[in-house]
Amino acid sequence: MRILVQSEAFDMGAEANAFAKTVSGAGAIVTFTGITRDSAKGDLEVMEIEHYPGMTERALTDIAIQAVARWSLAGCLVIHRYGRLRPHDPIMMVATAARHRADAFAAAEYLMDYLKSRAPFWKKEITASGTDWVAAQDADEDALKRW
Amino acid sequence: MRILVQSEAFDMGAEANAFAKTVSGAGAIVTFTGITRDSAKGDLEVMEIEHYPGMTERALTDIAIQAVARWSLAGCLVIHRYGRLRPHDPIMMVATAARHRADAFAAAEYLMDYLKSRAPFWKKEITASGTDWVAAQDADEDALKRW
Amino acid sequence: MIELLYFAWVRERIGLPREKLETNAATVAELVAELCAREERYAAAFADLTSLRVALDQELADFDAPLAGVREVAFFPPMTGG
Amino acid sequence: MIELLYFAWVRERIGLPREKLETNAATVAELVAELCAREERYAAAFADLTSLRVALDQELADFDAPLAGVREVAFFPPMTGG
Repeated sequence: MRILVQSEAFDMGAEANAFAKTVSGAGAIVTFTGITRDSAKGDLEVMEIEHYPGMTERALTDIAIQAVARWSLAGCLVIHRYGRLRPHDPIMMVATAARHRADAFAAAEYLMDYLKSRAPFWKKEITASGTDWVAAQDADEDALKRW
Repeated sequence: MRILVQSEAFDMGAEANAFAKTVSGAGAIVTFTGITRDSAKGDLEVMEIEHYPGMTERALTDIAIQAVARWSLAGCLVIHRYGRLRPHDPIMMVATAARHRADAFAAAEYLMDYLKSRAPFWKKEITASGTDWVAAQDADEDALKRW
Repeated sequence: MIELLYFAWVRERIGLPREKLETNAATVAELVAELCAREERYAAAFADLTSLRVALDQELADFDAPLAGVREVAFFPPMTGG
Repeated sequence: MIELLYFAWVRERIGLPREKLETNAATVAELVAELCAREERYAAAFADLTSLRVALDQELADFDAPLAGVREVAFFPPMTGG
């Protein structure tokens, strides 16, 4: 289990390959990468991600522990950036490894659903016309009910 | 949409990064990579993958077209190897990109479920004690019913 | 004249990967019966049709599908990709 | 003495990221009431508790949770990670 909270950029492919090297006996590796999307108007200058140092690491670790307890995982990785991101910058990724694909997929979706609504990150869109805190989606909160 | 059927090894991370460069407007990228597992006894020498040239490409393309029609995808990649693989070699990968994570996850799982049971590949395990065709799993056929 | 293709253990039991055949069989099932009558190795390969799949011109089909116009018939076990 | 932390628009409305406070509040709700009585900017930040979340010593909690033994209280909007 590896949890990284960092302002630095990361290389999705390099992280995926490094993760694959650490998991033995796995037949299935799933990765999810979240990318900074432009605003609807196409004028996003910066996506600023604020977080709660200390609690962030604890929350992500707790979520990963739950995933490992619930599915048979050979490994689990979470990377989440904070700070100022540009459109198309990777924001975060999770990776899971398991013997079979169902466990790897389910654990990756679980990690994402909980990370969305239970890890202390907040996004602010900075565009030419002003700044806006991204509102939480009801759909994201609802997604937790399936677990 | 990119479909590759090849005997050559591929680099999961490099393919994931190359795929990410081709998808614009995507907020979510999901990859699945299938890895050659060792036999239960730990004596797998070679996993031989036979396929049906021509039909393989058609079947994978049809499955990808279905996925693109069903979910809002910014991109879709399928790579599947054939020939002689060693334990821990990547066998195949799929990658999907979408605005939102639910579409990217669902499409990746759909691609995997159909690819497992509808693309003409057959696996043979070659161990010190002999050779064995890998049997199809009822669970894999059942997995199609959810779509 | 149609082309027959065999994969995986079907290929191994029949002993060859492909062959050409002149046939009057109207359906896949009739073609299978014709092959089984020909030689024991075909009968062995087609002993249990529930464990076999068939593709006509590279599309999965049923055993009662008609062969009219078909150029390529492939027999194989359930697929195990991924 | 407890430490109060504010994040995102809660931080912006209150105008500072953290402060220390001597309080006799028994619950989070009592603490919020005490802050709101203090200055208008707190009342503005805490106007709608349904749009706020609270963490006690870095664990999510409810607004009726007791403060006994708690050293760090954080207020913030619903999280938007991922």
